[in-house]
Amino acid sequence: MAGKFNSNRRLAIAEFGGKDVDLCMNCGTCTTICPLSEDSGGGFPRRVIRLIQTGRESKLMESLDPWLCYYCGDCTTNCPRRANPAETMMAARRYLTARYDWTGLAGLFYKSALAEIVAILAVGLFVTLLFVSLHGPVVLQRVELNTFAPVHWVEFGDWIMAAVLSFFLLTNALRMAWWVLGGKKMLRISPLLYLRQVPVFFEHLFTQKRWRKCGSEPGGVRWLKHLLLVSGYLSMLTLVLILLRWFQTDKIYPFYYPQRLWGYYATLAILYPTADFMISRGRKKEPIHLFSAASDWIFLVMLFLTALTGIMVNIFRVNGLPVATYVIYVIHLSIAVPMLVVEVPFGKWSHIMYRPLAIYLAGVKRAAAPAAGKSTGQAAAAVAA
Amino acid sequence: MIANANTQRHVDVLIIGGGIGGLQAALDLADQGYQVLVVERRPSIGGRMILLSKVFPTLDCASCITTPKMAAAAHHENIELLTYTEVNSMTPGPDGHMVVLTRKPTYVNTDKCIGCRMCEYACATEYPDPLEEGLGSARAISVAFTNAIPQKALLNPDYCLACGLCLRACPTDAIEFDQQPRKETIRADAVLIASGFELNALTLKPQYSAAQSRNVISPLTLERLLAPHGPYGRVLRPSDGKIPGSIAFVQCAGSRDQTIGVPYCSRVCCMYAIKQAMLLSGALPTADITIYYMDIRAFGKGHEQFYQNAKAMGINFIRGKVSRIDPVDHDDLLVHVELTEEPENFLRKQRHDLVVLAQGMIPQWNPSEISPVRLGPDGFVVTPDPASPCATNVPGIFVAGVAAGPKDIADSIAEAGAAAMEAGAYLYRHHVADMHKRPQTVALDVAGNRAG
Amino acid sequence: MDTSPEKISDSSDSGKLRVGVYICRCGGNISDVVNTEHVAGICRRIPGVAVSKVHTFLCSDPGQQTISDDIRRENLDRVVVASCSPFLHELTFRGAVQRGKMNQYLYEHVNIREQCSWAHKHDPHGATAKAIALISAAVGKVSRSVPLEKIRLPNHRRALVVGGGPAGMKAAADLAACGIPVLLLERSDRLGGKLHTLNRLFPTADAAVELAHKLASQVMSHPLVEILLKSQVVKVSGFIGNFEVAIRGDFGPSGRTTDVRTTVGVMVMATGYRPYVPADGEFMYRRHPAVVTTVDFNDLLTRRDCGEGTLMFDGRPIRSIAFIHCVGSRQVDGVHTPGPDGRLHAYGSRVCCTTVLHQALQVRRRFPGTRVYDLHQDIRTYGRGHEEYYTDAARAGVVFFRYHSAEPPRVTGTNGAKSPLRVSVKDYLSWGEEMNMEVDMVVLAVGMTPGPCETIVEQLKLPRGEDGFLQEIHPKLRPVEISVNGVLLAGTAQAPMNIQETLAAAGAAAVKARAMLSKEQVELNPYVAEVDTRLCEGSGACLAQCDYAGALTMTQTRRDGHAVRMALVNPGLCVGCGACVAVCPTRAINLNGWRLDQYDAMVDGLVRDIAPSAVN
Amino acid sequence: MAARKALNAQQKKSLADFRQSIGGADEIKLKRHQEFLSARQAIRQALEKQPDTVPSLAESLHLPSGEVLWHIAAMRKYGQVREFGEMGGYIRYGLVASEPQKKD
Repeated sequence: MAGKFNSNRRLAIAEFGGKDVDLCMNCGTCTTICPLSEDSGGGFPRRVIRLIQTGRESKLMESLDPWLCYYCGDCTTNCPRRANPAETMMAARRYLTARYDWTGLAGLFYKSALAEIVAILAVGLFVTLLFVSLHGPVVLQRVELNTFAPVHWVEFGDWIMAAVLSFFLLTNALRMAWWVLGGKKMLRISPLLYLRQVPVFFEHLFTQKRWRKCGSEPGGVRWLKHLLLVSGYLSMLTLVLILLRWFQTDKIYPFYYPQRLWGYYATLAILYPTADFMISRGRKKEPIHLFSAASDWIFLVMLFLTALTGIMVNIFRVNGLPVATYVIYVIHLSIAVPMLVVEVPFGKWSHIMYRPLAIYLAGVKRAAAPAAGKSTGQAAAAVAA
Repeated sequence: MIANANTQRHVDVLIIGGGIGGLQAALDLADQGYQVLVVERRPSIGGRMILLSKVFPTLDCASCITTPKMAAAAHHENIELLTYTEVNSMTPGPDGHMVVLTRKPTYVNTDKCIGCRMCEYACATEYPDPLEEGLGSARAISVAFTNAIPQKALLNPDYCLACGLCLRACPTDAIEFDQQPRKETIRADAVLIASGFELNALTLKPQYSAAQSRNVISPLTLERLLAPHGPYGRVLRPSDGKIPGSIAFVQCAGSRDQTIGVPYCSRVCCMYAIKQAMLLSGALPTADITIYYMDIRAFGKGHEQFYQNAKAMGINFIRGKVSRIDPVDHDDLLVHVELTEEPENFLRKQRHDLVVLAQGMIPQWNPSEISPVRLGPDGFVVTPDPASPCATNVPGIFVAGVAAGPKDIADSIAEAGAAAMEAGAYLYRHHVADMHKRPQTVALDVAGNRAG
Repeated sequence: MDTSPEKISDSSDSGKLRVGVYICRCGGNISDVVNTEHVAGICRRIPGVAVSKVHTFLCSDPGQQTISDDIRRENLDRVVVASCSPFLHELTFRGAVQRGKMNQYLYEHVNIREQCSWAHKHDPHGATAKAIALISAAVGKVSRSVPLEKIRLPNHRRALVVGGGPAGMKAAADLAACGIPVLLLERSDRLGGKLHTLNRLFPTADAAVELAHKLASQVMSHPLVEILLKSQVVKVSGFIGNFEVAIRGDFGPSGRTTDVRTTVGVMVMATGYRPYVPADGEFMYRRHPAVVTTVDFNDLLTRRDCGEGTLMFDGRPIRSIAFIHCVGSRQVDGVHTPGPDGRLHAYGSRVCCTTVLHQALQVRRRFPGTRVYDLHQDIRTYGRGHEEYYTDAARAGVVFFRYHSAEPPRVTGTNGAKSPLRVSVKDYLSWGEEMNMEVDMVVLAVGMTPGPCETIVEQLKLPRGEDGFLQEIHPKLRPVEISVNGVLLAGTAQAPMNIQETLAAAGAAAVKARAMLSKEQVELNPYVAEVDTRLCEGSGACLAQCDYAGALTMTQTRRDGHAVRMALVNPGLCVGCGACVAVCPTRAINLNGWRLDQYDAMVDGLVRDIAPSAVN
Repeated sequence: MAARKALNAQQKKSLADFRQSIGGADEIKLKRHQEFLSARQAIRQALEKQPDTVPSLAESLHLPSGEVLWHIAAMRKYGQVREFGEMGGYIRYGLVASEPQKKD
């Protein structure tokens, strides 16, 4: 095997939170304690750590291992050198996210919390200003949100935003696939193979089912919370992007009406887990919560505030408080929009796509290289099985 | 000679610990003419070493090295041994160190006991013998082991039913049920700490399932299994007596691991694991023997060759730290390890009949609780002066062997000699300053001939 | 063969003797193969044997007690112990015999472990028969023994310490502190030895030079220590208590090289080590200026001109360094070629791992821009505080690679040019992948080889181990003694050690030296040649055979009124080799304890048929 | 075996005092001793029939195999059982035919 060790380069993983990677003495405890490593056949986290230690960036770019880790923290708990492999894997995900992102914004935000906050504030200010200058008539007798912010305008904005976000996400995904599948080699793979693996993507997107195996304890609870959050998020996305006309209405349906129930579910499914995660991160009891980067906090706070302001809009509306409703509505969007614009393509939220995509790509890779026996091929085999 | 207790007396050097280090220091000091008192908390001198099978890298039997030193100490006119005795306090003063001891009751008059073991044969109660790591049995009254010094019976009140059978059996009426603990104060000009080590708990890492399986054993247990006088007389696994066909050594199971508070290297585990593996392959020629390790630290004289011999003998050396051991059916064990040097199939769950955990060495005794002696962050005694490697922070208190950090037997013995030298030099200065006590200087001319 | 007891008692006095035979099971080491109970039973039939017993550990206190009790109770006048090698326990049992108030030289030791049970593991019957035969021979021999006394000679209560490094200074200081005069020899012009070549000591980070000064001031200020610099032993002979030493050096009033002779009681060998010197071309050593050893690199780090912020060497910045472990250590037959001394350095040198990490850490701390790579087989940071160097070096960003001894790293580069060096290694921390790195400097972690002590080694016939270092008698029983009585080992003359271990070893040697010198007289074993003055005809054949200068001399004396030439033995110098005995035409010279009639009795004993029935 | 002697008055008193000082032969101790005796007795009776292996004894006597092994080791130490060959990777132990005798 050719020597790829690049003696002139150290991967700047520390900037992404991987501060202890040098401490690893490659004993292998982490790899065998990991409940997912064996299924994945890739030997992570040690393989990722070793690639970082020896500065082999192209191999790391090729690797899907970071995305196959769901951060249970068992490796960190058991590491005899306190080299914190779980955080190294997290840092590797941040590093890869930054590398996949061609705009460079992801990297900027990960390295600088200030930049991320400024971006969020800027977008939020932009949204606020937009409403201040373009809002419709303010009806004070009763709540007429659709008069204040006509739904078709909001919907139009949603669609534009969705299009922009999708553009960034998809181009980044393409870059990820390019590296993982070996550059031009990806063009030689039959489109049929790509198509066949598509269900895998959605299966893992919706179920996150590999997570169930992650962590020795407390078996599956974290997965359930996470699943709840994902379902809340996807529900909300559906309501906002596809069903906005039905959802944003001035008509007050009875309590049991699906539109209200769905909305409440989505709100609670976001509020409960985000609140829970924030409390856990504050308490720092479990290894996964020991190390919180600014990006972790910003993401959670934004998501929580989005849901909180969302439900407040509903409360004020139902209780017939027009001014409060309009104001909180503007605040809600001034939080929700930057959260989506900054976090989804460039921030922590992007992992919702990269994770299932990694499993998808692993499947494609395996299908394209049936004879593969080496690490990543093996990982693919095991993951897709 | 074996001592009779007085209430207070003076000795030149008091040595804490009657293991191989303490005995070597005692012999070296006694050979220089100093009066030495050795205090041992267990019923017999000989320490850990007397309970071992054979020792690396020469593969001498441990008894063959230890027993003559034990006997030499017991017969030395300048050495007095106090076994089954604890040290309560140690106070430096102008006239030396005042050391308060407690002699625990053995319920046997050592002057009368002739070590005939009639009481032991008569006794009806047995319990798991701690000297056999619980694998063998001891009776409530018994002589500690075959070559114990002193060869005197000792009664364990925790198990004694006070039935009186031993009283009836003893030919010399040596058993005294009315014995009480006795305090004794010794004034010692110098004190030498040779209190040795213990291993940290086998159950320290729950991932290794020692609480769930009797077949996850301590290396000291394996020493007993391998010893000629061991509990089974051969190597069997403790759960069901199976002749093990596959044995694993898990190295660094209690050291070099910050999660259990022992970041340091215990220094001897690589070598004793190799030695035990060699002895096992002699005792069980068909067995598979695997040593899971991170680094083989065969650093001493003759050690590297010993390691290479073991490899040539067919012992498997696998680089990788075991993360978990799971009990599986038939009392077997599944060892989770990454074969870190293999390019493929490196994640393994290897099945073994018996697993030996290389536990970490920690100090046996903490002198800082009862004296001004300072410890390092690792819990071992510190020796602040690089030019005097055996001197503690307290003038007149010296340290040797594992009490000052993990060491193998050869290094402990060498250090015991050095500590004896430093204590001797200290006493010499002490005595020269006080010529009435012991005029001992010899005048010599330049050529080295005695001048008078 | 005729085995009638009468005939045997004809050929010896065994009829009147009471011999005690003790057979050790050695906890199974012997009894698992040799049927010890059967041997004891058979031995009772040997004429003269009064007691024949088996014990599990004869060397233990109860075992020894049995022997001394029996001597009194059973009126024994000879004792035979059949156990392990006499090397281990002959002295032990002599002590037990003495405690029974019997002359210790009426004791005979039989080795039925190394010579029977271990050697004939798969032939228990044969081993048992052999044990019986050996014991029988010993009974024969001991029956002919006569009481001997130790030879007592004057003891020169003065020590010679050879070597003024840390071990020598420590041993000298310790001995002087106990009132023993010491002569301290040093080849170079200053005390301190290798301490001057070290920088900071691990793990305390104390300056090596400070320790050197401290130890030096201890010996220099002590009135009992006489220091001779620039001097070395050129001739040595004698024995414990009485070593005659000729020293050559630049001392005396003239300052010219002169020889002096002196007598000392003990000699402490503190001759130290020499760092391994890589062969030309070994890892490009001497082919490229930037390939250096850890010794050179240590010098570089202590130099003022090595740079601030960036390490400078040869006028150019060093931005990357590869440290290669085990250079001249852990060598493998077939992979490495023996060095100039013809030896393969198969041993590990104990200190080099921590040395490398210590240096690597210093580089990363002092020159943070320098990348450091560490190529090892195993990291052996065994000592107290050493593992911290490994952890700290890792934390400081040293990158580790692990190679196997059969696939050592390869260093390439253009000759002598200031071009970078290329290091390739098959890295077993990366699943055996080949790693290449370009570096500005390669540091070879060289091990230790034995220090200079050839003169003394040759003249006193000191044994060396397979590794070339001076060989102790036994690593645990007598760790600082060598087979020549009165010569002690201190520090790295014996084996690689770090500073603390060296000082401890020196202390251990000093304590033995003090014990040896504490006696008014030295006691030597009486196993020396003795001339029967009635038979010696002064042929001089013995003298021609004797290898030990001064052990035998010819003297003129008078016998029956005639002047005769006769051989004379110096018991201090005679080692009891027996070469003289074999050549004496008149059987006039004999070895005490090993007389020719004792050999005859042994042969008789060997062939004595005392076990007619098959050994079961 | 030494002949059993009668105890004198002083010995009786010290024994009684000792019994009191260690809390007497309390219930836990007695129960432990009863279990010890019954297990030892059961093993001895089983071995009187024929030599057997540890797992087989454990199964037939419903005792943990580790405990059976401990008893066998103790009985071996005091010369009551010896090995009777090997069976299926386990040692067969049987009673020593003669009177129990001490080792050494």
